[in-house]
Amino acid sequence: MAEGPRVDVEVENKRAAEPPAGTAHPNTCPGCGSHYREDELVKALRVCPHCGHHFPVGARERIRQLADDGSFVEEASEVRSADPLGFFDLRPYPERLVEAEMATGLGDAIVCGRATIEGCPCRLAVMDFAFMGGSMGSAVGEKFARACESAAAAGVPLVSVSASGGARMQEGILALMQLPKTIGAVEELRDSGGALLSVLAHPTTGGVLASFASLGDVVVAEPGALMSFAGPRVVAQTTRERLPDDFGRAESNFRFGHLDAIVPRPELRPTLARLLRLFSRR
Amino acid sequence: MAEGPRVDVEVENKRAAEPPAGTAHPNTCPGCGSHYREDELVKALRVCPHCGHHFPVGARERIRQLADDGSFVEEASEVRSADPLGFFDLRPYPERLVEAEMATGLGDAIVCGRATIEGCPCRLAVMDFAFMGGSMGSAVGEKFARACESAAAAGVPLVSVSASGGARMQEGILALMQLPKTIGAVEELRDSGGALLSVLAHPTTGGVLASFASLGDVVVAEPGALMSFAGPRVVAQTTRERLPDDFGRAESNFRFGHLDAIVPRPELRPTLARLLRLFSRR
Amino acid sequence: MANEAELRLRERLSKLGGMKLLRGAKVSGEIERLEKQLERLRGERGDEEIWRSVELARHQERPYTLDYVERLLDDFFELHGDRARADDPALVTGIGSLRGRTVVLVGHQKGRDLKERTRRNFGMAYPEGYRKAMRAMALADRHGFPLVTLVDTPGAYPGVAAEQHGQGGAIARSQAAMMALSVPTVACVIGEGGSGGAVAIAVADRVLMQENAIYSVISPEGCAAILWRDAGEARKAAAAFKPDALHCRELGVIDGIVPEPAGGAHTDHDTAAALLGDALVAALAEVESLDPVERRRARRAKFRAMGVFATA
Amino acid sequence: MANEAELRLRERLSKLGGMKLLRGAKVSGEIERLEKQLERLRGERGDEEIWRSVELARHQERPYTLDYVERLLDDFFELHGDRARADDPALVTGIGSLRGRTVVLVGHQKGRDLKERTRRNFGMAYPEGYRKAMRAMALADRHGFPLVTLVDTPGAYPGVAAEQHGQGGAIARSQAAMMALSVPTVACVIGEGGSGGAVAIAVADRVLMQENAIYSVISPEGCAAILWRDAGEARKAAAAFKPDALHCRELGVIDGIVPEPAGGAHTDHDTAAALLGDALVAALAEVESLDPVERRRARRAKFRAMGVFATA
Ligand SMILES: [Zn+2]
Ligand SMILES: [Zn+2]
Repeated sequence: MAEGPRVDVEVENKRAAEPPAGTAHPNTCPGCGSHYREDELVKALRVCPHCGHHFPVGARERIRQLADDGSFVEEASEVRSADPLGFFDLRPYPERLVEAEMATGLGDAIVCGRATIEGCPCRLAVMDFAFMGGSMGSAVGEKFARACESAAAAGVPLVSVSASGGARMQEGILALMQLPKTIGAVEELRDSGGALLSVLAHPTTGGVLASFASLGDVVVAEPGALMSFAGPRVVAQTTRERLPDDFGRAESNFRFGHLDAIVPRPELRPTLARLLRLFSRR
Repeated sequence: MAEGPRVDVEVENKRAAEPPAGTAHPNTCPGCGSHYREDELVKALRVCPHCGHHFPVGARERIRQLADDGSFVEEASEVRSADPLGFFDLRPYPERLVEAEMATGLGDAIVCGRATIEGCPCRLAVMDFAFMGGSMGSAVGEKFARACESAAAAGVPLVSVSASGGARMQEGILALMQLPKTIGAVEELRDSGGALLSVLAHPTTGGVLASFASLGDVVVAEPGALMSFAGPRVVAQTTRERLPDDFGRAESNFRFGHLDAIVPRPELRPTLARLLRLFSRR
Repeated sequence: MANEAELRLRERLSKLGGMKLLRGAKVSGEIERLEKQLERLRGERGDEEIWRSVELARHQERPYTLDYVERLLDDFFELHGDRARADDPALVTGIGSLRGRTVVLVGHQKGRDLKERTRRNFGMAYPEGYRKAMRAMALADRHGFPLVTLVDTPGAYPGVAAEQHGQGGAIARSQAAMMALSVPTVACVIGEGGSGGAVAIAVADRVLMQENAIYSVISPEGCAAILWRDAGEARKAAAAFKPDALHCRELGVIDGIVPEPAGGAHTDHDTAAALLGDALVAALAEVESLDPVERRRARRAKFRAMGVFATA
Repeated sequence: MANEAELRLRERLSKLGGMKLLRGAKVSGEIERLEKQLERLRGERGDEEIWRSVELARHQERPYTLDYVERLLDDFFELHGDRARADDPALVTGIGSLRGRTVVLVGHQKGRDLKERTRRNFGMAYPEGYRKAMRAMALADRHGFPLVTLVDTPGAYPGVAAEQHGQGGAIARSQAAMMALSVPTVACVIGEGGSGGAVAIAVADRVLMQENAIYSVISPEGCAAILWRDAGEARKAAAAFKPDALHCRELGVIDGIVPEPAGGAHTDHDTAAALLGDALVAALAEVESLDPVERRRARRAKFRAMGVFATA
């Protein structure tokens, strides 16, 4: 599976969500070495039945896991990345975009739309790490902001599922501006009485952690998810500190007070349904 | 000088502001052993010219140090303590009140009024540790609340100088209620656009630290002032922890982010004047 | 000062001694059942009865916050962490549905066995706990969810780290936060309401106490140690400062008393929870019709009026 | 996916390559002097010129926040501490009088000598620094004082404790706090505007950059290390992502450029301060007449419009 460059200085060195191509088959569990057929893994919500390791989940599959069957209607799919800087490193940015789209079948690193979960209406904004490392450029920011507006207009909560290496470097300063842009959209959603339920999948780092993903009325993470502003290797290089074993992991963040809960994937749908019921009752 | 009983479980064991009667003359510096005539100490603002130790200052003398000559006009002096519980331990509470009044010449542990500092109008609320350990009962709470209201009505900042062992146990639960009472008064002052400038003198502990004294728009302390919710001996007894040398002192609190500044007494008047200018300009 | 001044003061002293017990705050209307309960309790309450409240309030089988949560709140979701430093298990916050209505809950939590007690630090919160509480309060305010607080603590934790992290300031700010809320708020002391650590989460539109709860500025032992110089005189101290619900009600500090099953809440957790639920819902109903600005004004006015003093 | 899909994508690719540079946000009116300055700067800016900005922005004699404070703010009183845990010297907050008007200042602070640099952590703040900033912002809002922020950081500190104390969340919340303010706000990048650590205090009604400041999503070295796999290619990276003021202005990310003395701000601190003071006062004047609700709405709308995207 193609992996986008991870694109934020703060996060480029994090453990990839899956091992580099060639190291191991993606359906081999890095936790216990068990190997699964694709259909087995899909049925198990991509959680290793043997050791509980949470494999990465793409945006479309995540939506299938969470939303009631047939309830999802995509919104803002027409929003696509442009190339405002004419960015060219070893290859042109548009080429990377095309490659990511071909690999994932997605227009960009986030999929948004309306859905119901156990019958409770909501809006979903689900990121996909496989699209250029889940990096946030103008298109991701715009789609997230529109999801906030759609939720506010409908008077329903927004559920975000993040998986991102941070801001998309190829859009330069405009990528950084997606932080305040998405935050302003969350603030507007709040002012309308709406709620943001934020789910952090592995990894949620850099500019996404430093913007909407941290601002949920409720913030939960999947077990083992890395959630740090700077990545472990950057921290180790910069500070020459020895890192704790669970540095930046959900478990460490829970201990330090940054998470409301760590929710294993099989419990995610009922947990979100419970929260939607609570945030819908007045 | 008579010392009231320190009256909050949280604070009863703190180092007294001055050594127990008989141990040393009150004008002998506990820092360096120098001895001063009363008029020398008054002139030096009760700061040891040799080592910088800050001796305790009574409310009236503090007001003379801070307010422009002749500018202070006392308010709410008619508010006095009652004995709502008919409290009797080894002696009746009213007897303790009378004794404190005789020893200090004050109606209770706080003196409030209007004043100017370097020409800037303000309200002052100054506590006196010598009156029953500066403990806060209904009268202190009422006088402080009235000072907030007076400041709000005049559109000027309130400057508080606290020195207190905490809530006045002899008034039971009503003493505890002076915490929300004074806090509500500060909130009302704030809503009127007013400011609270809080100066913590040694010691500011228990219920006073846990109410208005911590809520200043600006919070400063005198060097060496003890400011803790629980006193050092209580902490040591309860937890069997070895206490750091500067436990609870202003210097420690500054380091831990709880103070805007430590202001030596000779700088207190010009510092307050500067802040009054800033909070008066719009 | 001469003899004349002394004489003047002695005169004032004799006046003070004869003062009647006043109500600091206007006592609000109550539902009939609670009034009957009060009636039963009224009358001269002996020192022994006060001491019995102290014992029952601390009874190790007494229901704690989470015992009530599981009986009263549907869909409860616990909120963890202060978003800065830690998650304090001595103070629980969460969202749940109280008889069909979403509320935010904040409560101290003791532990029943030794391990849990240690983990919960005997219900004594760190500043991080109060910061978590403020976060939950802000969530309530943002979404218009009523706030329910359950008070049950010997006091805020007196430790080195707790002081270093700003225990006094956190308690002050938590009260200020409650003063500023727009939503309806109700607090109930369900066991020990110990000093600043208790009032930190008890600045509510309606403050209730269970029949056998205590609410005090100091523990009886602490008071006795200071004033009688003997912690063993705790009964005497309790009799002197009267931490029981009836006296708190008489002093205008609380708005109502929540009945417990005969023999105390520990004898029947389910009934205790049902009675508490009734009282919480009734208290919220009393204040929810008010305009938010008016409700906040009334809350501040209530606490502004607390205290008994003379005007010489 | 078949050849057909690939063809469709190739077509889109060619379109994207030909897109013109757009302005993400409406550029607001500017005072005449600044326009002239802009004129002088306008035109194709070579890669060398961009790199010169990078060097000048990091020049060790460049004025830092406190250099401007002492020249621009009378009666300055520094506010210390986050009221929870620490006082972060990498980020300075305070109150002062800017040409007769009380403002709240928030700014990163680097050190000039080695000792001071270490103490200030090279201007790289911990979460505690951003929490102190939020406290200062709240004070500004409470009292109606305009907020002035000066941005000068390589980035938020990437350390173990910084992560443990919630660096990402603190940066997010600081931006949210600025989004919510009622008072007029102006931010100016006075040196390095490095990534999340910079934008954390730069969500203002008017965002300015000094002529030789840089503002970027990543450092040139960091970008080069990732994309060229060689940190030595920093010049190439800077030329590619264009962190200089003129390009930020063109992209609609900032509202104006503050002129520096010829040769750069480091050549004449007094003149640099005077020019900065003029720009800050002018920027505040532009927004202070707005109604607070309208001002906040306009602030959000400005950032809402940032970004360049296609609609396929
Ligand atoms: Zn496995
Ligand atoms: Zn001395």
